Amino acid sequence: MNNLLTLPVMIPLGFSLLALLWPRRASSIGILGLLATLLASAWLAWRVAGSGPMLLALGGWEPGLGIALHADALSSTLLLMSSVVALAAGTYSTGYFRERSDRARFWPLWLLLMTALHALFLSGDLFNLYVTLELIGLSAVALAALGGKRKAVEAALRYLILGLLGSLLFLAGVALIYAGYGTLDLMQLRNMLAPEPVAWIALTLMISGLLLKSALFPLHFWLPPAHANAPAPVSAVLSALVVKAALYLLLRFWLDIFDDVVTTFAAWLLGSLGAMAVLWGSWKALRAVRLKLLAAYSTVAQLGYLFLFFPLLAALPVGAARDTALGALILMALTHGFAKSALFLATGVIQQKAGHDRIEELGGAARALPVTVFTLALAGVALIGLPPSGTFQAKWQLFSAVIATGQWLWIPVIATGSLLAAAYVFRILGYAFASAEGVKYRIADGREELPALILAILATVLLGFGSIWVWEFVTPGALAVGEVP
Amino acid sequence: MMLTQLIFGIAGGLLFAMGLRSALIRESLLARILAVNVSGAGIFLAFVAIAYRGLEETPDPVPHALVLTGIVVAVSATALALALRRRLEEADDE
Amino acid sequence: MEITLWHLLDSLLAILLLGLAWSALSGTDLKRGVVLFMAFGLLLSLIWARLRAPDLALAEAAIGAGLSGALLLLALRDREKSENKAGQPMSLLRLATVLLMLLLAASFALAYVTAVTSNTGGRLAGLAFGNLEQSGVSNPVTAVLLNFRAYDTLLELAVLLAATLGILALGSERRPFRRPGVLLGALVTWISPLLVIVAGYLLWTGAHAPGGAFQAGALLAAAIVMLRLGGMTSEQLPHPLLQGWLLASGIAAFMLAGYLATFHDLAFLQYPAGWAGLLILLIESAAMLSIALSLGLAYLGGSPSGWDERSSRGKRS
Amino acid sequence: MTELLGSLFILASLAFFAAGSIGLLRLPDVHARLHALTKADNLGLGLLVAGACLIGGHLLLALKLLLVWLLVMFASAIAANLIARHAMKDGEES
Repeated sequence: MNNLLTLPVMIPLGFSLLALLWPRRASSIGILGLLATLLASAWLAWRVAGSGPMLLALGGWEPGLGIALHADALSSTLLLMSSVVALAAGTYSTGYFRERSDRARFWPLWLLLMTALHALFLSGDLFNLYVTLELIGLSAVALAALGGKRKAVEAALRYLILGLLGSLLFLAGVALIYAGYGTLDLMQLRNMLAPEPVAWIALTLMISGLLLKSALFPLHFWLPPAHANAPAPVSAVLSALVVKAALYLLLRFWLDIFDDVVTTFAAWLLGSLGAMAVLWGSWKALRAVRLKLLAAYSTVAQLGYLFLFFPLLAALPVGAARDTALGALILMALTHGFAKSALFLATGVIQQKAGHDRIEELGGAARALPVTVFTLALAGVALIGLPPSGTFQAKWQLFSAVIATGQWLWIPVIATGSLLAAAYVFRILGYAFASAEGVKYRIADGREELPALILAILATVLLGFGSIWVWEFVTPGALAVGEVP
Repeated sequence: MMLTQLIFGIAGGLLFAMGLRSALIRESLLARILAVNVSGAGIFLAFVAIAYRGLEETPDPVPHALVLTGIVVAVSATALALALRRRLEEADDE
Repeated sequence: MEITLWHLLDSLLAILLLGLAWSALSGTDLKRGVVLFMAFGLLLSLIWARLRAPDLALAEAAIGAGLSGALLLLALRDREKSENKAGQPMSLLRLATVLLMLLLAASFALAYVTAVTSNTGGRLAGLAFGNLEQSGVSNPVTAVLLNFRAYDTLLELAVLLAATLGILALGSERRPFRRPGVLLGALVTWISPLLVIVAGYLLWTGAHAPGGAFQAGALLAAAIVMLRLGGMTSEQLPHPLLQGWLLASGIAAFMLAGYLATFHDLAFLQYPAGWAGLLILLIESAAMLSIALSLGLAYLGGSPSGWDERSSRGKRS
Repeated sequence: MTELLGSLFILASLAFFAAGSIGLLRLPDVHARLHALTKADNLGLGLLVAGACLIGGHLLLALKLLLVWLLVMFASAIAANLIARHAMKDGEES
């Protein structure tokens, strides 16, 4: 019995209840819960690496009537990333939220968000995916509005309404699939779906909903205000994990479940939108006045890179080259997840110590907060794609794929995007190293600065030098849900 | 196939699109919250129409359960949205 | 395909529903919009009854029209900056959005019609009815909700909890209403206990007839709404610590029942043979309490008195 | 025979509902509208319940339906009173 599969979902859910019941101990309960979740996720990844994809029919009912959970290399990798980021950002939050009542509000919602993300990564049922999308949406909105500042609440409400519209588009697709194919189970659908109007329209509706949620240009407009006004640990998770959840589903649908339904034209459409996102997001990031806004626009750009892979994957024949490109896509998503959460946490430290996050007034920061500025630099390395970061490896493979498929069009986009990224990262560092008195020296304790540093090191060093490990784990059976015995 | 399924399915599609449009173009937050609810109701209607199998036959219970779940999710989202809207108004006065 | 009187009724209901939705969404008068939306919900509940979905008819009347309506009516008291703006874009743009809307509806309808005509099978109905006997209940909808797709329901309770915690984190409750006059007071004192009884009945009967935890929970929440209208303050609710337990109870019961089976080498959420009926009733009772308090607190509009003091020692023992 | 009688009751109830609705639409002020609506609809519902009892032909069912009628009358009487009082306070004409 593979009941292990339920643990990454049920541990955070259970600990969320405990944090609700013992608000005075919320932080300790939360950290303990995240540690346990990390252990369960690591165990699951290890099992998947050792013996292949896993499946659990919940309630003992055959999938179709019941709901199945499954884990393959892709989902367990993301599970692991989300557990690590959540633990780091959670640790940081204990220093960020000084009031006990703030922590009591934060932790149950935080753990519910983790429940939702992990449920999404493991779910094998279309309607269940809708429920997890809504759980992600509502808990993320509630977290983004914590603190109750007007701007944060306004952005959260807009985020909520757009998120609901995205879920509704998704649900409309689910209804059509159920009408046409009579099942909601992904594995069954995978073998039933055929290129015909019902599948096309349903897929278009679901993909539109997911694009809205993953903030692909021009549907990105809600992201910067929501991510830039939320509390720092929440921003980190919104940028690193929540948009990735929608992206994960997109990948799963595009490459796995609806493999026979998607068209090359649609892949090119996504690629072009991705290209525009890279240029527009990087440009806005360069022009941003506040550090948090810069980080948010940089998310828009970095998500764009991921969509560049779609036309390339469509053009590459099944085989080693395609697997490598897929591995690069996943590596890039992972690196961005770690680097962006590090950037947001470091920004949070600066914002709390300096009282603001205006880039042009960051002078003196390097002397006052050396560890945090070092973190910013490391995260910057990963965002630009300099060696040895994981992004460097991924972009290298992106170039190889472009050359292999002859889609030269993307080269100037990637080059411009990287240059702009270098410009905005060096703009931050330039001001931070200036010797003005903008940021006064304050003591920051370890739990505030270290989580961000660890995440940045993961992004630049570990995923860079260890990228071969990611490739080996991810590529041969990344999307192997259908082959579960 | 039955005409009843068709009538309510198409009505559901119209409601879905109508709600989506209003949610995107209206300025008033309350109107947008209403619109999201109407849009969701349209999809629910399509679901229940799929389940319908005639006057004499027991309908398919699965879509009914899904819609029941959907209704509860919708009211949760509505309640949270209204609370945020109220908080927004209070923050105005600060 | 012959056309009967039923189809005439169906068309009438559909047109009425569309008309109500259109007028609820297109006017600029928000109050009117909310009232029309409540009428929309009631009509929808009639349509559920027509489509032989009595469980949904109950839920829609209680939750979709009833509680959502109560929440929306209360929200009308809050001013909104953008409220007075016309909210309608220029005529050309407006036409474009209408066309887009029709395009969306048409493609949905096209796919729907193709799907329903090409797949005339029972979909999952056959499987669900075939396994009904092992599910522990005889109401097929309850069997799907609490057994076949119990995991959905578990996560749905988590959605409700997330929304409730989000509301509680935003600030304190609305000011309570004034004590009502004699008549409304009488209504409250008569109706509230009746609502509690009917909720218990719906919970019990959900195993074999329309009803269940959600409808029952909504009715209990309606009792809270009635009492609130009768001037109840949040001090009269259970102690805040107990409220926490009540909110958690639905999910907790589900998880305990879910893992109970794993000790017998069964899958998560698989009920041991012969225990399904009892476990479902227990889960539903706990879920009903969670749902009722969640929706009730949503009507209060924020954290009840004493909620935030739970995290600090000593106060309000 | 009872079914025919039941149908007659239901048909009669429709007339009352129609009258109530026309009153709601046509009458000049709040009080008159309330008068038309509550009086006619309560009676209409009573007839409907009587008709349904006859057709249903089951004592327990009849009791439940009777309870429904009583509850609706109770609630609508009080609601009507509240609306009327509110309208009087506002001195509203429309």
